[in-house]
Formats: sequence, structure tokens, C-alpha cells
Amino acid sequence: MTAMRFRQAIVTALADEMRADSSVMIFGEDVAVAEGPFKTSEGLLQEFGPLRVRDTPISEMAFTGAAVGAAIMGMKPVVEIMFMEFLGVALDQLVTEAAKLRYLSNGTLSVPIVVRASCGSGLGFGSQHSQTLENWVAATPGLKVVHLSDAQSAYSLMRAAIQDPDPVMVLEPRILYGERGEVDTSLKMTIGQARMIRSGGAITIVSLGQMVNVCKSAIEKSGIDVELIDLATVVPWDRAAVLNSVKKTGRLVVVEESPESGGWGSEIVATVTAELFGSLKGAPFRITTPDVPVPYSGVLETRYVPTDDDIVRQLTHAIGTGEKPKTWWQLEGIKK
Amino acid sequence: MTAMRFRQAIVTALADEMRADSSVMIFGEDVAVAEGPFKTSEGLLQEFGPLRVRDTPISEMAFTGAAVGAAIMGMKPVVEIMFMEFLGVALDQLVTEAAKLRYLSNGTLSVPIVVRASCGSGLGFGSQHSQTLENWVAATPGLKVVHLSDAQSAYSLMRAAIQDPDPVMVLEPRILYGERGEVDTSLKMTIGQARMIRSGGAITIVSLGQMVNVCKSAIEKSGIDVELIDLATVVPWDRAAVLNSVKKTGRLVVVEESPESGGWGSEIVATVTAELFGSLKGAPFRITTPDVPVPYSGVLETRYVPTDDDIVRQLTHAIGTGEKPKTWWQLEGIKK
Amino acid sequence: MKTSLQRRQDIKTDKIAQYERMVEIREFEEQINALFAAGLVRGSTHLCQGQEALDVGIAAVLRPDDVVLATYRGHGVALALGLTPESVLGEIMGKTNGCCGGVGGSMHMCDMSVGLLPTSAIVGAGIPIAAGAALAFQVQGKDNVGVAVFGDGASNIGAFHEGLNLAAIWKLPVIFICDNNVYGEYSRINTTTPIEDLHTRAESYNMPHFSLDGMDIAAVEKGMTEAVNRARSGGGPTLIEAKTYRFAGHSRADQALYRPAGELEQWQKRDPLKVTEEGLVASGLLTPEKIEKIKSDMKVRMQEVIETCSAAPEPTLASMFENIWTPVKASK
Amino acid sequence: MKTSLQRRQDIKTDKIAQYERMVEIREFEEQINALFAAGLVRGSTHLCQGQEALDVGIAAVLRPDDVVLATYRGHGVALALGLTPESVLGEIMGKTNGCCGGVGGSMHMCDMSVGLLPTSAIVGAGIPIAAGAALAFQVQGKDNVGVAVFGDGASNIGAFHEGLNLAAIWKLPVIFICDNNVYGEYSRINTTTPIEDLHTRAESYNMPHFSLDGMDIAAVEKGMTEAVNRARSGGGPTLIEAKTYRFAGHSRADQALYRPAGELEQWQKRDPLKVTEEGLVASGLLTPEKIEKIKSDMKVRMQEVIETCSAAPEPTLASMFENIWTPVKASK
Ligand SMILES: Cc1ncc(C[n+]2csc(CCOP(=O)(O)OP(=O)(O)O)c2C)c(N)n1
Ligand SMILES: Cc1ncc(C[n+]2csc(CCOP(=O)(O)OP(=O)(O)O)c2C)c(N)n1
Ligand SMILES: [Mg+2]
Ligand SMILES: [Mg+2]
Repeated sequence: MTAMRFRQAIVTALADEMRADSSVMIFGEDVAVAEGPFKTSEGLLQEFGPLRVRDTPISEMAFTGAAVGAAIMGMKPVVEIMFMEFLGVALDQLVTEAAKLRYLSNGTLSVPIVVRASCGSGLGFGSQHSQTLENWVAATPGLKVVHLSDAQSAYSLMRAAIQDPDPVMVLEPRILYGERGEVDTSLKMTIGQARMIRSGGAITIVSLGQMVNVCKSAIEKSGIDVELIDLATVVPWDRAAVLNSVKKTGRLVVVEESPESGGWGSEIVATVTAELFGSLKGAPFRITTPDVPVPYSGVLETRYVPTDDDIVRQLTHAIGTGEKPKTWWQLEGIKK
Repeated sequence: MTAMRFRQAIVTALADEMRADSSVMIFGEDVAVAEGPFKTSEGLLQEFGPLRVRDTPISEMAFTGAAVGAAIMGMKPVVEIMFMEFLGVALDQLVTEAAKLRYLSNGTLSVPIVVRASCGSGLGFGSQHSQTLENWVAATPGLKVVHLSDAQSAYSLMRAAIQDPDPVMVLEPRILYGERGEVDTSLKMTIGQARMIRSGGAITIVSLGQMVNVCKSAIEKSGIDVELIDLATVVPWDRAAVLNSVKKTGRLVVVEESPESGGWGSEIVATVTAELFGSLKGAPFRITTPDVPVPYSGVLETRYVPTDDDIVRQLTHAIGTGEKPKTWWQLEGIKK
Repeated sequence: MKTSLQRRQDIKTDKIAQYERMVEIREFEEQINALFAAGLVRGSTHLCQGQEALDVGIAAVLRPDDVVLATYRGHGVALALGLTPESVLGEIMGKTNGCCGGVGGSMHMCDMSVGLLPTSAIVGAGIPIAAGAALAFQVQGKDNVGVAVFGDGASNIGAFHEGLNLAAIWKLPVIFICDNNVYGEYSRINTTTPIEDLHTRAESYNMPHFSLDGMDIAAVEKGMTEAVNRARSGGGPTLIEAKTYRFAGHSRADQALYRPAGELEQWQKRDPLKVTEEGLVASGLLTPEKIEKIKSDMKVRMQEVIETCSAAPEPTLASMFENIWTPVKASK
Repeated sequence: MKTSLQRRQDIKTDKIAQYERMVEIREFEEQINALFAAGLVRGSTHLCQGQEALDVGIAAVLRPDDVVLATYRGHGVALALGLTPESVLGEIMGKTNGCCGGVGGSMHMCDMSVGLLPTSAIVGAGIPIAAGAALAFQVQGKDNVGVAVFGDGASNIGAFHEGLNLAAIWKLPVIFICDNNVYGEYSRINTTTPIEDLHTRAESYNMPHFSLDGMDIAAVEKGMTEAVNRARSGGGPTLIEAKTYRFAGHSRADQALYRPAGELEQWQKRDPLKVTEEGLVASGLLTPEKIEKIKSDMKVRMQEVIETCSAAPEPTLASMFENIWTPVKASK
């Protein structure tokens, strides 16, 4: 085990993969000379040289597309979308090209690209630089989507993503880049497998990304015997792990950094309900952000994402009554 | 009531709005001189002239962005994205700009654009021209999304969309363009309100777009007393209508032309479950497409979307057992 | 039956084989038109009559281990690169003998053995992908090239700009071929684009560029050779504008009634088949009789192809679930 | 307190007021830097020291009913167009007195009363939006213009290409101002772009273009006047490249250590404040003493602004739910 920051875990994973496989290359805006806007490629240019580590123009469509072409021809490109929102100018290449080209080649080619993007709120970047936007890349057969939650998953899932023969989107909660954690570099994680963070019998929480830490803190504060699952992979998500847990606890809550409308958690709730309807002890539900653009003001942004206190309140209510609790904005009478 | 084709209902709505409001204008690829790739702007150039009806270069980002700018300055632009997938090169302007600009102007401006896109499968256009992709535009506070299902909704909802002061995305099932239907041009429909297609007591079906017809046929074949709701608006969807219906029937199935993973129906199932958990008689579930790119071959594409027969089978099973039925590909042993 | 690779070798230098391939493409497209009208082909089709010299000229200069990114208007490129008419028509008919097993369709042709990456139905999408293939060659130290073939209309989309700029700054071994067939869908290029010589847009990227006569296979080969040599030797990308004309409508049943009177006829005088025939006859390689024979043989051959494809099996339901993920090898 | 509209009128012709506004912008940005370092400003900041002549020059030529689409590097444009330092700083501090009530932040400045549409944090996004505003003016028969201000780096993104082409083919009354401050984030423009004079990219669209000295407000006004006159009179768009230099780092704590030694100093010799001061002194409009007074007064003023904004109320929780939808009027 080594203590390292989340962003260092990413650098280490990139470097280890680049050492292990000479076809791995990285490019993106300011990832080479400047070593990454979030310092997630520190030392890579120096170690691997300018053929494999490249700065690009501000051209997300071009460099994502270039990754697709290079991947088909034998490279394993890792590209960086600095903020997840910027994929809005390049989504075509990932979703309509990369994810479909194996299908459209009758299985004669693969597109082993990794598209990394920082995401999430909490740092005062405003409404065009703070979303998670899993919805853009969901509903895309052929594309895998993972969302990192700590240094260990950053290291292990990044390596898994690079080793994966197909396109993988990796979401990196920006707020975690500076966080320290213990990393076991020999630990392998598999895309599509959830992480059991804490086992418990009272209720299952399924969460993701930066919300995993908030859930941990809520569990500590509440003393409730929660089973906490870090879903880790959004597509294809680990149905077995979630279903087994809810079979045991009989209760499910999904805690999300995504809006009430359109967030990924609905699929978890819907699937679990459809499969385990008869054995549920209470209404499964989601704790989400409100349906608003991410506000800038610190006072507001802090409340935009679910807080530990609010999770505690909702867990307590749900276990006590079996019913879906009200949201904080309903309680405050702001919106019904 | 007038009989007209779905595409004529669209033309009529556009023309009526252009007559009523001189700020309405339309542009897109080949919508002017050629009167639209799907003939959805027939006669408009002739009647309203080249200032208000324009052909654009193949530049979805530019013309969607231009619509945003023109809307802010007092126009009501309607733009056409020929196939929904092409929004993949322009999503930024709709989701990251248009939907957020009112928020980012402290409420001092509005962005009354309508982005129309043909969508859906069934016509042999292959995997890059056949999806519905509601997920791209969901989870976007500030953006409304409607999905047309027949000539009447094409007419009435198109007018509502144009009159709406905020950005609206209108999905038009391509397969319906040639279909005839009765249109009452005095009938107003409201964005956010579902349409009750058929009331019934045994089970609630929530559907959308081209699947509404398939559901109708399934209901006829099955003889089951289904309450069929055409959701019509995907965002913000009509919670009251759906909840009231399921309160009555105790059962819910969502029939979707979108994949098992990432489709819009999960949100309906999840919300209904969370709200009405105690009063459900059986597991709510979804009937979806499989998680595959839309296949080209007619033999395959026909089975890609839910068929009436398959819906009948699933309804019967669900009402009989209270459990989620298997998908056809599970039954055929293709995928578990 | 010949493999696509063998068919590709056939047209490398043999002028008669090149001409035959052009005739094959023409006859193929005419038949597709008829099959579509008869309801035997579904969806859409984008035919390339008038562009045969360009397609065959490109294929003749490239090596089979170079790669090509083309578009939905890709039957000609596919046949030129070597795909058999069976594998192209089979795909268009959605049959298992199609190059994509029938799940792709008319807009999605692919054969990695001759460097045809899946043709894209999204305007401009192939441009950065071709640059990316060239990037792989550059990093791998290979002398292969990537080629993007796209239309005049595609020169107005963002991916064109970004892709050319990226290729230029990285000096990638890629050739951008703008097939200026005068129309993008139903719009004449001058109504959407304020300049006439599209290749001059390369100036924005400090990239070599020129136009060539896309109706003349010799001109195509000459221009391609220059660009390919530059790319192979590390000189970076080139933008070529091939002046051609779309003899057919844009797609499906489009009659192209929007064309100015006489325009088609003007261009038909320079029909690439005619231009090539004249050259071959002049140089004594072919006689008018032989030309007739080639054409009538091709008609017969194409009827065989249609029969083969009509008889080919439909895909099984299971096949729509295949080839989404790469099978994972036993992990370490 | 003056309204933004009054502040805008102030700088229309008054050379001293223009200079004062430039000093205001400089002092404002220096203070933001300090506030950010002190943790009083969160998120990110993108400062514009070195570009004051450009920002004020643009504002001086435009009418308040023209509209401007600028970027995250927008404090200077906002102040130049008339926004009060309180409404800009209030926004940057996330307070209710900010121009966006605190929900927007440093990257999102807006004041419709002086034509500042919300600045965009997405590179290139404002380009088609400005063209669209111009489209509205064209359809409405107004002689207003739209203006997009964007960086050198933005000239490599698809929206630039598409936006300019669309504006050109429709002859829209829009001015594209490429603020070439030599860097895009940490990348020198020559490392991402294979040409030096970015304005020449307008050739691809048959659009008039030129560069100007962005450090000299007179040059900015002259160039802007030419372009604006052309636009107002139906002559269509212009691409202007303003040669400036980003004196600060890209954002936040960036020290810009990647700059070649001496480059900053070279450009500082042409500091737009200095250039303006020299002109004003030479023409007798100001003396060195008056200049000192303006600067020291501005420091005092800016401290007041900081106090006002620090004391301004934080937004209520309810405010994040506002202004998403337009309130619907009683329907017919
Ligand atoms: C991004 C995108 N926008 C629009 C279309 C619809 N479309 C298909 S072909 C075409 C015309 C393309 O014209 P051009 O590039 O000249 O190629 P050609 O068809 O003439 O070969 C258009 C607009 C598309 N496929 N992709
Ligand atoms: C589409 C997109 N890609 C990347 C970014 C990140 N980014 C913000 S500013 C910037 C540099 C822009 O450089 P330039 O256009 O020269 O403007 P300047 O910052 O110098 O004013 C980049 C890459 C972004 N905001 N949007
Ligand atoms: Mg064309
Ligand atoms: Mg710059």
C-alpha cells in the first residue's frame, strides 16, 4: 500500500500502463508540456516522449476522433476531456463512432480508447463546468462508463480501462484530485464490478464518485447498519451485486450527484424494483441533486449535492416508515 | 377535424405559427428550397420568403448556435436536426448554452428555440440514423423535451413548442411521417401534459412516440383493460397523470423504443415505485429494445423494437403473476 | 471467387482492369437503383455514378495496408478497394453474406483486409478518424497512410476544420480527399459555401493543397501519388479537391430536379467511363468492341451477384447481439 | 451609483474616461488576483491584464443595443461595456449584488441592458450565438451588430469554422474578434496552430479580415469602426485579429512559467495603459500627475467596491431554483 493523492493514482496508472504496453499513448489539451490542467499526467512527457504524449489544439472533436482512428490501427489512446461538458462538442465521435465501429465492422476491429473527463461540482466552476452528465454516455451499447471514487479505484479502474479492448469513458470527480488515499498497485479491479465499501443489514445504498465519501460520512453520523456499494461502473452496472445486497437488506436508496430528472440512479431503482418487487421492505428511492443548473455561489453549491446530514435524515425516515422521504427543497417549501 | 399526414401536421403547425407570429423562422439543411428532407416544410419558403426560411450549410453546431443567438434577440427559430444522431456534433449549443442562458442572465433573457429532430428505427437507416436518444437531452434543467406520436400531437405540440418561451426539443418519429391521422387544429396541447389514449383498470402502460401505435395494437390483440398513456413530454413528464393512473390500476409497464440500459422509462418506473410503493399490485417494469446498436437488416430491425405480440405476452404474464416477464432475447436464450 | 485483396491487386497497374472496375461500379449502382425502386433494398442508398474514376484512382495508388475512411456514398470506394460485389450488395440487402453480416447496411461498408474502415453516415466524422489512423502509423514508425474521402458539403462541418488543423500541426501521413461533386443533398455548393475552390481552405492550416480533375483517372492517380509520397516520406498531410459531379440524385428516389438545366449533360460529356474509354482506345489497349463486351459481361455478372445475394440467408436474431464487445481473452 | 448604461455612454468618445476605464479594469483584475489568493474568490478566474485597450476600444465603438458574446475571460469586456465593478465583483464573489445574482460566477457575466449576453465558458460557443444575434437583426431589419470576442486558441475549434462560414454565406452583421493573446491555457499558439496570422483564416469564407494592434485603443477603434460600418450597412461579417498579450497566467494560480524568458517584458513595453498614457500626455489631455491621481483614486474606489461586495448578502437557497424557466403569462 502506498499513500497517494487521487490525481497521482491516475498518473501512476497511466505511467504503469504506458510502461507495460508501448501502444498506450495520451493526448489532450495541455496534458504534455504542462503535465495536465489537473496534473494528472505529471512526468509522462518526460518519460515517454513527444510521440506518445501530446498536446492538442482546442479541438475535442478532432482529438477524440483521432483517438478512434489510432485505436483501430493498434494504439491504445487515452484522451483527456478537461471538463465533462466539453464532450458536448465531440459526443459524436465517442457515441456514434467509437461505440458502434466494432458492430459496423462485423467484429473485425476494436476501438480500445479511453476517454477521461473530470466532472462534478463543489469547486465553484459554475454551471458549464460542474456536471457529471453520465446520461450523455449511457444508453450506448458498445461503450463502458466508469466513475472513480477514490485513489484505489482511480488506479485500478484506470488500468482496467486502458487494458479494456473496447471504448471506455472514465469520469473523474474533480473535487477528489487532491485527496489522499491508500493504493495497492497490485489490486486489480474489473470493469462492471461494483465495490462493496461496507456491508450491513438495514438498507443498501448504491452510490458513485464523490458521493461515496459523503455516504460514508452519513453512515458514520447515523449509526445505521448500511450496506454501501460503490457502483464504480455505470455501464454495464453490476446487477448481481446490487440485487444480492437488496435481497439481504430489503431496502434500497441510490445517492447521486445528478439531477432528479434524468439521473443514472433511476435505472438502479427501476431494475431492482422489477426484479425484487415481492421482497422489498420499503419504497426504494433516490437522493439526488435538485433539477437546477449547478449554481456558483458556495452557499448554494454546498447544498446542490446531497449532504451527509440530509442523507441521514432521509435514511432514518425511510427505515422508520418504509416511505420515500421528502427532498430538502420540499421540506423548505421551495419546490414541491 | 382534418385528415392529414403526420408530416403535413408538422408543416401546418409551422405555417400557422409563422402566420401568427412574424418572429418565427425556420432553418436547417435543405428545409427551404427542397422543402425538407422529409417534406416537413413544404410551401414555407414560398409563403414566408428567404429571410425567414433558410437553408444552412452542413453545420449543426453553427445553425443551432445561431438559433440560440437569434432567439435571445427576439426571434423564435425552429431548427431541424435531420436525424437525431446529428445532435452529437452540436449538443453543446442546446444543452450547455440554450438550456442554461436564462439562468446565467439572472432571468433577463429567454431562449425560445425549437430544435426538431427526426428519430427512431424501422426504416432501414442503420445504426447511426435510427435511435431516439432522449438520454442526450434529459437531465438538463432548462430544456423541455417532447416526443410526437401522431398527427394530432404533431400539430398541437409543435405549436405549443414554438409558443413556449424556453428551449424545446421535439422528437419526431420518422416512421410516422407518412401516416395519416385526424387533426383538430383548434385543439391545444400543453407541454408537460400526458395524453390519455385509453382508460382502463387492469394495468397502466406509459409509452411515447412510435411505440404508442404498437401499444394500441397490443391492447387490441390482448383484450386486456389497459390504461394507455402517451407521455408526450419526456421532460418535464406528467407525474400527476401517471401517478393517478397507477393509483387506479396498481400496475405499471413502460413501453420504450430505447435500450434496456439508459432508456427514459427507468425514471417513470423509479418515481412511481418510490411514490406508490405500498399500493402496487405487481412489479412495475419496462419493455425496451435490447442493448444493441440498431441493426440494419429488416429481419432484425423488426424485432429490435418491442412488437405488439411481445407486449401482449409480457402484459399477460405480468397481470397473471405480478412479476416482471422475461425479455424475448432471454426467452430465446440469446442473452440472459 | 477472388478475395478482396486479390481484387485490389488486380487494379494496381492494369489499366484495363481499372476500367473494368469502373464499369463494375457503374453497373452496380444502376442495379442498386433498380433494386431500391423494386423494394428489394430498404432504407436509403447514396449512389456514386460519375465518381468512378476518383474511387478507382484512389484505390490504385494506395496499398492494401493503407486505410480509407469514406462515407455513406461508399459503394464505389468499397468496390474499388477490392470488396466483392457480393459482399457489398449482400450488405445492402441485409444478408449474412454482406461485408458486415447485414447489420450495417448501405451506409456502412467495411473490410479491414483491404483497409476499408467502416464508412460513416455522419458527415465529416471520418476526417479525424483518418487522421487518427495516420497518427498510429506515425507513432509506430510505419510508412502507411490514412485517407479520408468526404464531400464538398462536409467542408463546412467542424470536424473538417479541427481534423485538418490537427493533422497539419502533427504532420500526420494523411490525405484528405474532398470529392466536390457540386451538391450536398439538394443544395448546390455555392449556396452553402462562399468560396469556389474548396482546397484553398488548406491555407488555414499551412497544408499543401490542389484540385484535380476527378473525371480522369490519370489525373487522380497523379495527384494521389504526389500526396501519398509526401505523406509516406514524413511530409505531412495534403488536401485534394477532386472536381466531380454526382450523376444521380442525393439518395433514394431523389430525381435531382433542382439541378440547373443542362448541367448534368455538360458533365456527362466528361463521364469518367467515357474519358477512360477514349484514352484506352487511343492508346490501342481496347477497341470499341471490347468495351461493349466488358459492359455486357458486367451486366451478366451483376445479375449473378444479385441472384447470389437474393439467395443468401437472412441473419439470425442472435446476430444483432454479436460484435458489440470484443471477446476478452483469458486474463493474465 | 451610475447604471451600466450611463457608464457605457461615458466612454463613447471621452478619451480620459476611456483611459480611466482601462485603469479600472487593470486595478480590478489585480484585486481579483489578490482576493483569489486570499481565498475570498472561489472556483477559477481568467484575468485580462494586457487586453484593456481591446476591451474598451470595442465598447467605445459599439452601441449599447449591439450585442457582445465574450468568454470566461470576460471581466474586462463586462466593465468596458458598462457593468459596474460592484456587479462584476459581486458575481465573482457569488453575492446577490452580482450581475447574475451569484449563481453564475466569474465565467458568466451578463447585462442585457448594455448588450452583454452571458459570457460562455465553452471555447468557441459564443461564435455561432453572435452570428445568431446578427441573424435576428438582419431579419428584423435593424442596423445593430453582433460581436463575438474569443481567443486565439478558439480559432481551432469547430464552432469557429462553422460560425464564420454561416455568417459569410448569410452576410450577417457580425464582427468576429479573435483576441490573439499568444496563449491558449498553457500552450503557445504556434504549438497548436500551423499559421501565424489567424485572421487569414477568413479567406476560407471569402470574408474581409485584418489584424490590428490590440495594445493601442486607437487602432482598435479604427478597425472596429471599419468592421461595424460594413456590418451595419449590409456588407456582412469581418474577422479581426487583435494582437495582444496575456500579461497574467491562464487562470487561478497559474504563474505562466512556460513563457519564454523576456517575452512578457517585451510586450509590457507596449502595455496598453502605457501606450494610452503616452498618447494622452502627448496630446496634452493628461499630465503624469493626473495619471497618478487617476490610478490612486481607482485603488481607493476598488477598495470600496470590495467592501460593498463583501458586505452584500449571500443568495438564499430558493434562488438556485429561480430563472430556469420563463414565467408563463396568462395564456390566451
Ligand atoms: C452531421 C451530419 N449532418 C447532416 C447529415 C445528413 N447528410 C447526409 S449526406 C449529406 C450531404 C453531404 O454532402 P457532401 O459532403 O457534399 O457529400 P455527398 O453526399 O455529395 O457525397 C447530408 C447533409 C449527416 N449525415 N451528418
Ligand atoms: C470546448 C472547450 N474546450 C476546452 C476548454 C478549456 N479551456 C478554457 S480556456 C482555454 C484556452 C482558450 O484559449 P484562447 O481561445 O486563446 O482564449 P484565452 O483563454 O487566451 O482568452 C481552454 C482550452 C473549454 N472551456 N471549452
Ligand atoms: Mg457533395
Ligand atoms: Mg489566447
